[in-house]
Amino acid sequence: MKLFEYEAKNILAKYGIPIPDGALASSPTEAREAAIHLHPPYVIKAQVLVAGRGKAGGIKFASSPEEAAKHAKQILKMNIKNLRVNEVWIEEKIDVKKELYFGITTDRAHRCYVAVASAVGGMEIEEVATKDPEKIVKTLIDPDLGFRSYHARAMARKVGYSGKLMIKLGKVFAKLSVAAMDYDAELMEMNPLVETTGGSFVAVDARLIIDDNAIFRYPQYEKRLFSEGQTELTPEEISARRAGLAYVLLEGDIGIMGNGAGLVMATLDAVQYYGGSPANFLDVGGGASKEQITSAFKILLTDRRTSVVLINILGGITRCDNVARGILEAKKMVDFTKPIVIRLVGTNETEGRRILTEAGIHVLDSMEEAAKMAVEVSKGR
Amino acid sequence: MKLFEYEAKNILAKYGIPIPDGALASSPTEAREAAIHLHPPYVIKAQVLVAGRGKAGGIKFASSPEEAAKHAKQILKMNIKNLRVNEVWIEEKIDVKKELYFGITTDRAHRCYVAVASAVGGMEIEEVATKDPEKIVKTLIDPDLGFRSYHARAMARKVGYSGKLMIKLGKVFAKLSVAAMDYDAELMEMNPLVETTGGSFVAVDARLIIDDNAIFRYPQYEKRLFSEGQTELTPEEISARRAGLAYVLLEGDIGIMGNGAGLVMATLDAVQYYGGSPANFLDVGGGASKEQITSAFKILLTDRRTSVVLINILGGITRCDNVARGILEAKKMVDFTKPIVIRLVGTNETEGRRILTEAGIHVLDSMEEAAKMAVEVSKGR
Amino acid sequence: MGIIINRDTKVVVQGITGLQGSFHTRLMLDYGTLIVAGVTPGKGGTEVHGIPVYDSVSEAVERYGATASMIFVPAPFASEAALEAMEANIKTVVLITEHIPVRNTIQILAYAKRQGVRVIGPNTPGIITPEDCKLGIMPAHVFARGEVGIASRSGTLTYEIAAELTKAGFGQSTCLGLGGDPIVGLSFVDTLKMFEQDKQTRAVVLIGEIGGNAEEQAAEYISFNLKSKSSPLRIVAFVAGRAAPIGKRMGHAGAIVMGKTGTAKSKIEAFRKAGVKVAEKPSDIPKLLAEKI
Amino acid sequence: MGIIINRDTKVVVQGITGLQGSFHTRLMLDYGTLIVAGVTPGKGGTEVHGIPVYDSVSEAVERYGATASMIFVPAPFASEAALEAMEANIKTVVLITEHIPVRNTIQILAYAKRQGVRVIGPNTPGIITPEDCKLGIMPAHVFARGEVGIASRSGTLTYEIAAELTKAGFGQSTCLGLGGDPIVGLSFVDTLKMFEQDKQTRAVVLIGEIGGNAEEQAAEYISFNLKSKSSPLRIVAFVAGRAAPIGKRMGHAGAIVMGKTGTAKSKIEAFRKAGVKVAEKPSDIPKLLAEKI
Repeated sequence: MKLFEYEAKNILAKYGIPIPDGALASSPTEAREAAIHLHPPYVIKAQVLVAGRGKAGGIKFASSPEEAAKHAKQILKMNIKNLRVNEVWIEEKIDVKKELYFGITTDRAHRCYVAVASAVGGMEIEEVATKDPEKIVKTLIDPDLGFRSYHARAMARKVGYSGKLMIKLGKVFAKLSVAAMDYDAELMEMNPLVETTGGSFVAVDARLIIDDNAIFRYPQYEKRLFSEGQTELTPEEISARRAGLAYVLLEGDIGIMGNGAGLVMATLDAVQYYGGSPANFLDVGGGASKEQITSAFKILLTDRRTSVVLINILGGITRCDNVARGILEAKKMVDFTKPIVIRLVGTNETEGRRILTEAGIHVLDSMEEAAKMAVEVSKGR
Repeated sequence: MKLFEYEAKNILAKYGIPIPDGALASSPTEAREAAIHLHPPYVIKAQVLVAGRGKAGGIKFASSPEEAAKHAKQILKMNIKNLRVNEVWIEEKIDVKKELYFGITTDRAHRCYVAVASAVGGMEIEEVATKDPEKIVKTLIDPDLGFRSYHARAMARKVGYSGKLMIKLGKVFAKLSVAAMDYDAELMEMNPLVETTGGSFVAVDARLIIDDNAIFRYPQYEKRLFSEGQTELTPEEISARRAGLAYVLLEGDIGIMGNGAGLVMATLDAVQYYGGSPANFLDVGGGASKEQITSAFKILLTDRRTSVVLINILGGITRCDNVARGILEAKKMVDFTKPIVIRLVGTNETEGRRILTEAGIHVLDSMEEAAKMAVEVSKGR
Repeated sequence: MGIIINRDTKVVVQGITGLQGSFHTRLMLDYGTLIVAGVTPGKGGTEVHGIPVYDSVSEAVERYGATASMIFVPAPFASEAALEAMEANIKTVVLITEHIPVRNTIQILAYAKRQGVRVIGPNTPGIITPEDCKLGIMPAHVFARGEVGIASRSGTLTYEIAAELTKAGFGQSTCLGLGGDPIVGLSFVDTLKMFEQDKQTRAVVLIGEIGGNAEEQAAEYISFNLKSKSSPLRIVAFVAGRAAPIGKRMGHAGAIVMGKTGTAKSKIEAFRKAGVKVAEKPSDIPKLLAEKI
Repeated sequence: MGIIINRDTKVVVQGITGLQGSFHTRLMLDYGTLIVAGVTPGKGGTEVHGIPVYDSVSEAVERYGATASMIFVPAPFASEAALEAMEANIKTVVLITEHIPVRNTIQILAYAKRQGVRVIGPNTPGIITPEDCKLGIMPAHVFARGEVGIASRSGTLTYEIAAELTKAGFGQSTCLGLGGDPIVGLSFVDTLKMFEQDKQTRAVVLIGEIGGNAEEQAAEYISFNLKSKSSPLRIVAFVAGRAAPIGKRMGHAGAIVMGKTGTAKSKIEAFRKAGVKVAEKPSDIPKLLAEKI
């Protein structure tokens, strides 16, 4: 789960990492009020949970409370990558001497957390990794030992600092690592972390993504997990999550649903292979209940772009006749009239196929044939 | 540093361990007030930092607020082992089905923390260890792994519980271990931990001793470290601590001071060996300043029981002439007239001995001879 | 033979009294798995399908010499269960549980390394050596005994592919799911090393998906160690998620393309560079295996 | 020879720029100790007594191959310094610092075990192999080269006894302070094992004090391993604190009798039962050694 910039920054502040003085505003009036209590010049920043708000015009500078209010008004009207801007964060502009990067994330290959620092800040770290790999310093974190003060100082040294500034920067790194562990961070980063002209370090932008599987430890965030505008999820993704389904919206017209992430991904790939275009990824998981299948259907069938629905069920332990009945029931409930192609195999598959065929649904026993037929149906329209 | 029972209990409560409802009172009126808000019968307990308050009459039972006030009045007048009782803790009496013990302490031999549980509670665990060693269960705590829920359950099982009660008791054990780690406990124990007739577990008495070397992490306790009545230390020990000295009051009449804990202990032993009786242990440490030596002297010389003072300085890197001058200065400042025996060796010892001998102080170069002479001087009076 | 488990592996089921635990214990027993005990704290002394239940893993290990554990415990308690098993000297842990926080998984795996334990998962369907032993929740009927090893990051896709192989006459030596989480115990490389040593296994199918770089690491390992014609293993790969967009989790916590990292393209290229045939669709896998033979 | 250190041991001083660190570095250099570098974070690039100072231990290890570290860092930072040294591959850590919280010491020692590091201390005066190498704060002039090893829980008492020995003509092989804290790295048993292997050492003096049961453990070890007449080591013990009361710390954090545990009486009895002569007073030690020879 992504947190807003201002939330991430408030957490940093709690751990003693300097952030620019600032305040949240959800209206131009509030923005002006906030600015009055801060020192100009100001930065007004859209609080949205997608990257690239700068390029979209979601960050503006102002030298007076009035100007701040004006910019806030503009930004508060915006939609950035389909996400509405409900709030802006107004903060004091920092005198930048140098922009750095520091973050903590997981390292899959080494099965541990990793600290990443870079002498180049303010751009995506992946971009730096591609263009300037030698500017990046990584330290794997021993799970039993943790990220220690001397690890932090060594990284500060490697991004170019010595003496007192190295010590100071090391402390900032170490504090972030503590915050990241405390918040089960999938990613926590300061980018840019600014060395000011006055010789201190300030986190000018911050990101925190909490491990979804650990969100139960943070009830304050968990409770808004399904609130629109409060997470990075689209309304469709939110209703899928609510039903315990994995859903990703795509660009195409073939609605796809199946049981098991790998199987659904492979179904998407097969559709693409045969020249079709998936409208979504929808995984009902292993032991999906009838309610979940119905919810899944609703999501698929209310997507107006859909020309055909492709269902891929590898029954395993589930009984195919039950799946077949569930599908028919769900179809009736949501009053769906578009064509459906189903691949259904597993226990009691004969009975299952009979039920569906009688209801006029294409039933196949190969995933690839089903994908091929779905593509043909979609083209045939 | 020892905490009061009520402080230890409040910490337990913070970690979710049930404690009897109770309140603190420093006057009979407060005691009655507190009792009115609790359910009778009550227990009134002296809050002092020594063991054995029960035997000393520091724990009483009451069935009405009036009786509670009466007992509080009595207890608040008491001195238990030289410590004045300033406060009482009034709590609801618990229906006891069984008394248990659970504590966390350090294990020197294994260089780790150890959890100790016993099916016998309410008496000193050392006593149980002597009388009923098979009733005690110990679990060494792996520093990297910590004390886990399954360790806690295994201990609950071994002290005789199964099923839901085992789970419940295991949770209490696990919570205490977290509290103990969080508070740098040298010892944290619940004794007795009571299984109530209603099938729950309640910590009826609790102790917490925080590692003195870690006390800087707990400013709320650190600040009262030197306050009389707020720690287990006597006034003399407090002034010694304030001066950075290690001091222990003993029963005899020979005041003893030296540099280095082992050396001073050996000096005490030598005095005892020659038939004398040490009045105290006083270690000025390795690099004692002149101020510390003066403070040490003040403590020694204001002890009216003292018949003679024995000083044992093994100069090492310190210069003996400087030590000699410091001693004379200190002696003058506190206007001391009782005899002094000094053992002084190390760099510039000849000069040091000359200075002291001229001032009429016995100077010897062997610790044992000095001890022997001090004993003779003490007997000769 | 096969790898990791066999018909003599003595198994404990942690969480045996739960819905999933009990259901799959029945199926595993039917398959012939040697389940010696179950563990559910507080339920010690009861029985499930005739299997005795204990309060702790150590009791089961002491009494029966169990060396493997299946964990069906819900996510908030699963990491404690795994640590308990490892401390009790269990050497193979199959962690079925999904939704374990990564922070806990990291701790589990650090401890596993110290204790010399093989962890399969978390978020795995388990491991099966057809006709010998099943430690998992996979439908048994799609598997048949044979010479092909499967290591996979996906559950249902493994069943799909195993079924294709079985249909085409390729039985399997051992099939295991590495787990759908970003951080898991056994890797493709670990399993390749084991399959190399296994006399029954003559070919391996690696089933990858987007996210991370486990496939790239496998490709590197293969190109340094298994590329030569003399290598006893034929290897075919499949990678799911060509159609997946950037920055979205595709069902599995671990199936996500971050920036340029973890794309299906990168993995497929890496395999091909290492001389590994990559199937376009699951049904191509038997053909590629046949070509290679 | 002697144990643990010798004239070729390459030493790093952590906290070299501090008052204590700088002062004792001077004395150790005068004694001939091979100090190759100092470490103080933020002071990299400076010098102390001609010794180069670095920001981190790993730099000193990489450049000079240092294998031992002396730590003079104040208590709140000392455990970080120790961990840093061990991670940088230092194999002998002398932890002079007093007042390190026990929780941190436990962590240091757990990591030391994993890394195969010998930790002397905390709260130790250090270790000296007379005429070869001094890693400590002890006054050098009381020591002389010879055949007697000393392991002690006390600083000044060690100087006292070493001086007695030297005066009586008994030089020392290696003398080390185990540390005055309740939990320390090397134990009497560890050092006995090393002294056994050392060709120079023919006798050992163990200087114990109240608190804990390290002396009892040593006695047990001796009675199982070193009691026989054929053993190459003669052992004499001294235990300080016969006059100490119960429940009071005698200067050292570790010197405290808890209930019936840790009394001088118990330790003396244990030694005697193991056949170890226990001196009544420090001056008796040379006599007992002479008797034994």
